[in-house]
Amino acid sequence: MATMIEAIRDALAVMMARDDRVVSFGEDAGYFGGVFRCTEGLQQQFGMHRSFDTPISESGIVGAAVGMAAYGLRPVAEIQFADYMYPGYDQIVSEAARLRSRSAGEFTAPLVIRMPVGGGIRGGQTHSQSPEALFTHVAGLKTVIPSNPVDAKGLLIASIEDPDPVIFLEPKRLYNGPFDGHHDRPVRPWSRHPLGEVPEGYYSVPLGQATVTRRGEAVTVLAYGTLVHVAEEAAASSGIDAEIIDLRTLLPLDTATIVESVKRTGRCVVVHEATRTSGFGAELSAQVQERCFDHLEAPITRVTGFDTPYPVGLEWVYFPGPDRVVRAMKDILEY
Amino acid sequence: MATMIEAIRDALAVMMARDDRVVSFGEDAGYFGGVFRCTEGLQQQFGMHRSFDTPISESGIVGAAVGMAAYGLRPVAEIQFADYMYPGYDQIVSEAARLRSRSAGEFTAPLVIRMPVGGGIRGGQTHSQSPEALFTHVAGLKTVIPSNPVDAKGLLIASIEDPDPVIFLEPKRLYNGPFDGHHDRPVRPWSRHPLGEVPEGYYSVPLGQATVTRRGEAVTVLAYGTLVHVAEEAAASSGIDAEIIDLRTLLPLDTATIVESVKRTGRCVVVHEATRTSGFGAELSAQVQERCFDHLEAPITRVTGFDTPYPVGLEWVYFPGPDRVVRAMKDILEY
Amino acid sequence: MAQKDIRLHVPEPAARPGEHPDFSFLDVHAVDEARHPDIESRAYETYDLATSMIRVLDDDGTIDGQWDPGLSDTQKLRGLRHMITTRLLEEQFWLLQRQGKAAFAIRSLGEEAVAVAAAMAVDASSPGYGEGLDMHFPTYRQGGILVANGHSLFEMTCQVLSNSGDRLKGAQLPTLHSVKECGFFTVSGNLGTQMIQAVGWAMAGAIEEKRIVALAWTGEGATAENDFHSAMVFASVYQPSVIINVVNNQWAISSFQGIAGGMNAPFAQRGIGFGIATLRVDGNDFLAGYAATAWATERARAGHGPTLIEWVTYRAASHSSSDDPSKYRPADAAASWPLGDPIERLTRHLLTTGAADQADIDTLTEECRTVVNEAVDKAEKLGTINSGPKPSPAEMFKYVYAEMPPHLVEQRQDLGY
Amino acid sequence: MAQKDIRLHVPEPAARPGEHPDFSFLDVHAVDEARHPDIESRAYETYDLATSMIRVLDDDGTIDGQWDPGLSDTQKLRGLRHMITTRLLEEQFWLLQRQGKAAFAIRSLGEEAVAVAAAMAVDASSPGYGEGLDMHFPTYRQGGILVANGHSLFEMTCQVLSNSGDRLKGAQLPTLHSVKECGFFTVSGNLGTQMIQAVGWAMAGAIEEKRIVALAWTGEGATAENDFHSAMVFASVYQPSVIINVVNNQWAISSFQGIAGGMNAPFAQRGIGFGIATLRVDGNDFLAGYAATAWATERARAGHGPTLIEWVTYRAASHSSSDDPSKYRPADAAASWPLGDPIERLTRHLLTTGAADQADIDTLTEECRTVVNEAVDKAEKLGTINSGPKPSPAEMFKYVYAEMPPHLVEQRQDLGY
Ligand SMILES: Cc1ncc(C[n+]2csc(CCOP(=O)(O)OP(=O)(O)O)c2C)c(N)n1
Ligand SMILES: Cc1ncc(C[n+]2csc(CCOP(=O)(O)OP(=O)(O)O)c2C)c(N)n1
Ligand SMILES: [Mg+2]
Ligand SMILES: [Mg+2]
Repeated sequence: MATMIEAIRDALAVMMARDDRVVSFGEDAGYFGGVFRCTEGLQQQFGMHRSFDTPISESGIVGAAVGMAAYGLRPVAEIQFADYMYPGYDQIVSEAARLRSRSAGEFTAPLVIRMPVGGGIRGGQTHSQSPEALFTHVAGLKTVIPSNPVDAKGLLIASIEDPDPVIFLEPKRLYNGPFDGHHDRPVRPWSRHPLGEVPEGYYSVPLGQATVTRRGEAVTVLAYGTLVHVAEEAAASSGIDAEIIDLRTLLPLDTATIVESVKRTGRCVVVHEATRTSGFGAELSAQVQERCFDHLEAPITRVTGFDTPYPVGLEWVYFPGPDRVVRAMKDILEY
Repeated sequence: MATMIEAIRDALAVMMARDDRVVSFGEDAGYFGGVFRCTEGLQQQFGMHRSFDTPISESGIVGAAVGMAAYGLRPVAEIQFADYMYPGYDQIVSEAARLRSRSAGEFTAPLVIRMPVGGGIRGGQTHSQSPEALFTHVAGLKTVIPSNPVDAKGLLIASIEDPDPVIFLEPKRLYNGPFDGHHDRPVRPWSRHPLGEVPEGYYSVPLGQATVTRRGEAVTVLAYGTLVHVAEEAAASSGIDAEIIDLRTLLPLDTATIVESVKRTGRCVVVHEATRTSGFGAELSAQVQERCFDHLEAPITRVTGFDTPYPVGLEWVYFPGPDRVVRAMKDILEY
Repeated sequence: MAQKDIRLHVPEPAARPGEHPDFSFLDVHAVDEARHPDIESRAYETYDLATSMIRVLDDDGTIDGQWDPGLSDTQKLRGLRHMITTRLLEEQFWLLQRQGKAAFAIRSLGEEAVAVAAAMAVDASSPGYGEGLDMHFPTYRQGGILVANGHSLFEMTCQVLSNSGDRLKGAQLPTLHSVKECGFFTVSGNLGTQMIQAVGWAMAGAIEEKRIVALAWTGEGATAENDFHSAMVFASVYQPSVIINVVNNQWAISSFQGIAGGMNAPFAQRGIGFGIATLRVDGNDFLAGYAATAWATERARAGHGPTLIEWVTYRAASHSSSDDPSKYRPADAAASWPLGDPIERLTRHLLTTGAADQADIDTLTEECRTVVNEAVDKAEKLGTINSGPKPSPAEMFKYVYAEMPPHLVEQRQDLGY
Repeated sequence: MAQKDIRLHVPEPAARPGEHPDFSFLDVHAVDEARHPDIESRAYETYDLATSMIRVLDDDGTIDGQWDPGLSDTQKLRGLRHMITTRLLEEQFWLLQRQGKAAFAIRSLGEEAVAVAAAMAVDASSPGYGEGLDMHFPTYRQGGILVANGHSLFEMTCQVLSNSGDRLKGAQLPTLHSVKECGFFTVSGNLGTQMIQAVGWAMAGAIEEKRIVALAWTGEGATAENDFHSAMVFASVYQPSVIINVVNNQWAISSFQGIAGGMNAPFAQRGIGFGIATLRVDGNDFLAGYAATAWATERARAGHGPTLIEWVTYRAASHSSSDDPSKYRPADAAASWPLGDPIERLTRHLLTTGAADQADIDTLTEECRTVVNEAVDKAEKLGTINSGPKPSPAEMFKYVYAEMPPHLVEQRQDLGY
């Protein structure tokens, strides 16, 4: 059994042991092992030159990673919170994502940028953001987001092995246990969830493949990260026979799985924690509509964060909990 | 008669004369008047302290503008090309957009950031980008994009007067004349277009209001910037009775105008030059689908740039020209 | 040619947990060593001060040197009061967080002199100049500015508790205050971003030809952020009245100042590359800090441009309520810090000079405690992050734009408000 | 206290169009002035060299000083050949653009010594060390590196013409080359971004314990970009084998170096704040540039860490084919540049020492012209941006990812390919 933190650490340790080119670094990520402890022990195990602290410079972290990756290493950089990735955004968009295309394959940037995303930990507007849509809009990047320890380890290994730059988003509210959106109920640890059962050693979960976490016929719910568990809770509590798809990789998107499901159910709810306008839900909605138009019996509905910053004092008003998902499902079932 | 460059310069001059708090600056934007000459003459007219050159630091330009705006000025910053705004993105997203909300209204950032967008000038991957979706996803920003000189002047004046931060996107291919996508035909100047007839002195075009540039009943085309003219050409050349909506402001979006039109035509094509995935077209598609579901007779279709960088050598393959728009309209008319 | 082995050099602090604290890298300069240049000096005439250290208060409580700001006993006692108040107040915030009543807590324990001395020095220089436009752009560790500038302790506590008295309506984490009337800019949770804003603010002042001053604040760790560069470049080019304060408290969460590049050159020295006047000051010496800020403020107001000040101090507590420093540095490190404790040092001076006796100090401390406790009690009555009335959900939508656009109205209504 | 008026200070160049060029701000140091420190020196032992200027070639063609790199006549003639080739080739690119055959053009006219000297010095130090991993991270104005490193002029021209021989398949603007085998990293159109990548490359070398060297390149204008800071911070902290080259050609499009902060402190001085070794060199002196690079390269390979080099030179031409410098500086400014022309200066030296006579120089120049013209003619036959076969539209999708994901396959098919 492992928490998501342990699963991530395990993936890093497995890959650093298999491949000398893999290095891990970030703010507080060396000696101390990261503020969420995902890199704990790596410096002791692999040495200062394989796992080290960096200056507080997200731009520098990503820029140095681009240089290392182009050289031939496999850097895995940690950004302490996704909310702090913006200073590094230029290096991600203009450099990591474009090296290959602008050099016609001569230089590439096989790097992974890990960052915790999402709210629910009383972090306020600068420890709660979900900027995935800012990555999915950028040609040349892959964007991955696991919802459980088993996937986290396998997807991270696949990301490190991937020849292209991968943005690896870690829903921080899931680090220590699944979270169904009921913040007022006792926390459940991963040790009591089947997907906390993380296999030992090397394995990978291929990028670009979604997974169906609940089969159903009434409505398809497209979710990722923390919201997968919220959607499951919404289905359980409402009794609605929802099919829940955990996207796992946002880009490249597994449209085949989505389309098969929506064509069957005829209804689709898209959920995410990010602000609504131009969120990744818009892309999902657009694609489902384009690909399943004739099968839709009700409008595709988005349940998302609001178009406001994430306020610490109103965190649970902001968070798209199971009630809002249930309401959306009901609305389109009754449409 | 005025070009779009002259219209923008005129808006700046009008506002700098009316309001001492308005200042203009950017790379090469002072003495020289900007690489596209939009700020030419302002330094001579208003002095070095009102119109000046800046270091090559987009982050510094935006950051200083935030400080000036919070102080009480009305800075209008120029980013030389939208492709270069990324170093300033953190200051836009984390600061300009959030000052008001994080201080509950105590500090605000009434600034305008102007930047040329779009391709068609042989600029290659770093002089052709259209990053509007990266702004529309950010709560606290307004995003404006004119398609002609008359609107450019009026919208820029409204943007400078707006109490919130406004991203003002200038389709550079339209600076000197309307462009219908036929790059192989002679260039038409604004002097031969009615919307080159820019009124003198002060006037404003309110933010948040779209305009219908062509009435029609067969299909609604949602466009902005350069693509408005491409859509018009597509309608003209195909004879399809399209209704063309020039959005002008992307956020806040004029949903009323859009919904009224699509409910009437039952069909909708969304066009933009930006890369497709998670582009602003996705949001438009999602909203149209949510708001007009029962009226749709065919899938909402997106005609966009490809999910690749904008290659200088294949510029006209990349550019979504009138042929692609016609094809999309035909496809959904025949659906 | 001497070939060294090629290795990635990763700087390490002199001591890790279990080892003896080791501050031998720190050169503690004598109190009379630093020159006090004219405020009209050219920037390069200050460069010796980037590697020196401005000190006034000696270990035995006596004062010496060209930098003695010549404060009255009343002023010194006021400084002491503000520092003690700050310490006690932040101690209360800490407890509230431990009790689950606040989402988060962070303290300036051991470095209270920095914010208090700076705030007082700017304030003293202000009348007739500032026109209400002097502005600090602080981090989370300069709450002392609010205390010194007379902000209500009750309001500060409400913000920390995210209760219905929070004037930020729950928008911000505890301690990320915004208090315009106290010259305290809304604190960003994003490190570094505000330095260039301070420069922009000062540029705005110059555009309006006002003798205001803006004060940028950063920890030594966050000088690595790129915004430090844009602040330095714009300050160098436009020469506005900005003071860039680098608080070098030796730690940035778990990483020591060497990870920000502090072992190769003192942070003050960064100013030299930009032709900016530069001071390095003993940050636990209230009088030296006051003098350095007064010098930079006077210089700025007289139109001689920007100054970079490095404050050498020590983060005696953990980084925040989420941190455990015993994991990465010797547990007793703070006690060995060569520059001592700012409150103790100023107290010793007042006792030595006879400006106060121990009873006076005790009384003053008790007064501070009473004021703090009353404010905290009153605020707690209004509620905490876990209890009592919350800000209305409608507040979340209210301050995104000046006027609420249709889509936000729709979203708010959808939520039932 | 002397009060200056409060004004926003906006630096202005000494001369604008219509005025006489004025380079009085530039201190032209004597050729024997600069010390040549040991390559093992501590960084601070080089700081006098940040404000001095390394010069070897005197105006009369003689050489002097500690920095004479002691090159053979053959090496000097090779340097001259590369500089002339670069100049002639870029002249041809300019003409192609004027004829509408290239989308864009940009030249290094007047500053050819910079790239050529650096490339030759690194290359000479390379055998047995580099293992093919030395890497330049150039801007658009260091095409001379490709010439010096023996890249095919024909291939360079194909890239400039965006024709079917362009190995970048039309992905990049003319002159934004990528030639891995010549140690030439893919040039970004975004200023500044590559400096920290060079540092990362050098860090990777250190992690692999290889004696490689990475060379970052930037114009003086782009040192204002924040990436300059992250490069300096990471170079300072991890001490990798990187040379950060600042080409101060006095102009950044229309803005003079003062707008980047160059009037308050030379750009070389930026290194001092970070504890990085620092050299300032006469950029139009091929021998001085060679010597400076050789010093920094040797230092780096021996494990003594990074160096910052400022190259003082002048952008004699317009910024690019889109620019008209007569709008913002005296038309004849270049002719008055106190450091002269690099090709003329090296030629004079060769003539003075008798290494060559005028006939040799003429022959050499004609040889260069022939080689250049042949390459350009051959490339033009393959087509230009406006004529001849283009890269297939399928190419656009091919290099976005290693393996084309389904959505790109779909988009490509939708396009009919
Ligand atoms: C852009 C950004 N990156 C990272 C963080 C996370 N973070 C918060 S405080 C901190 C350490 C700051 O150290 P320093 O600047 O020395 O200030 P101190 O805490 O010592 O006062 C870090 C890394 C952040 N808030 N913002
Ligand atoms: C991020 C970014 N901002 C702006 C530009 C536009 N731009 C291209 S070259 C240039 C001037 C650069 O000047 P300098 O660094 O001195 O180099 P030089 O052209 O003199 O060689 C500018 C502003 C850019 N390419 N990238
Ligand atoms: Mg610190
Ligand atoms: Mg230059």
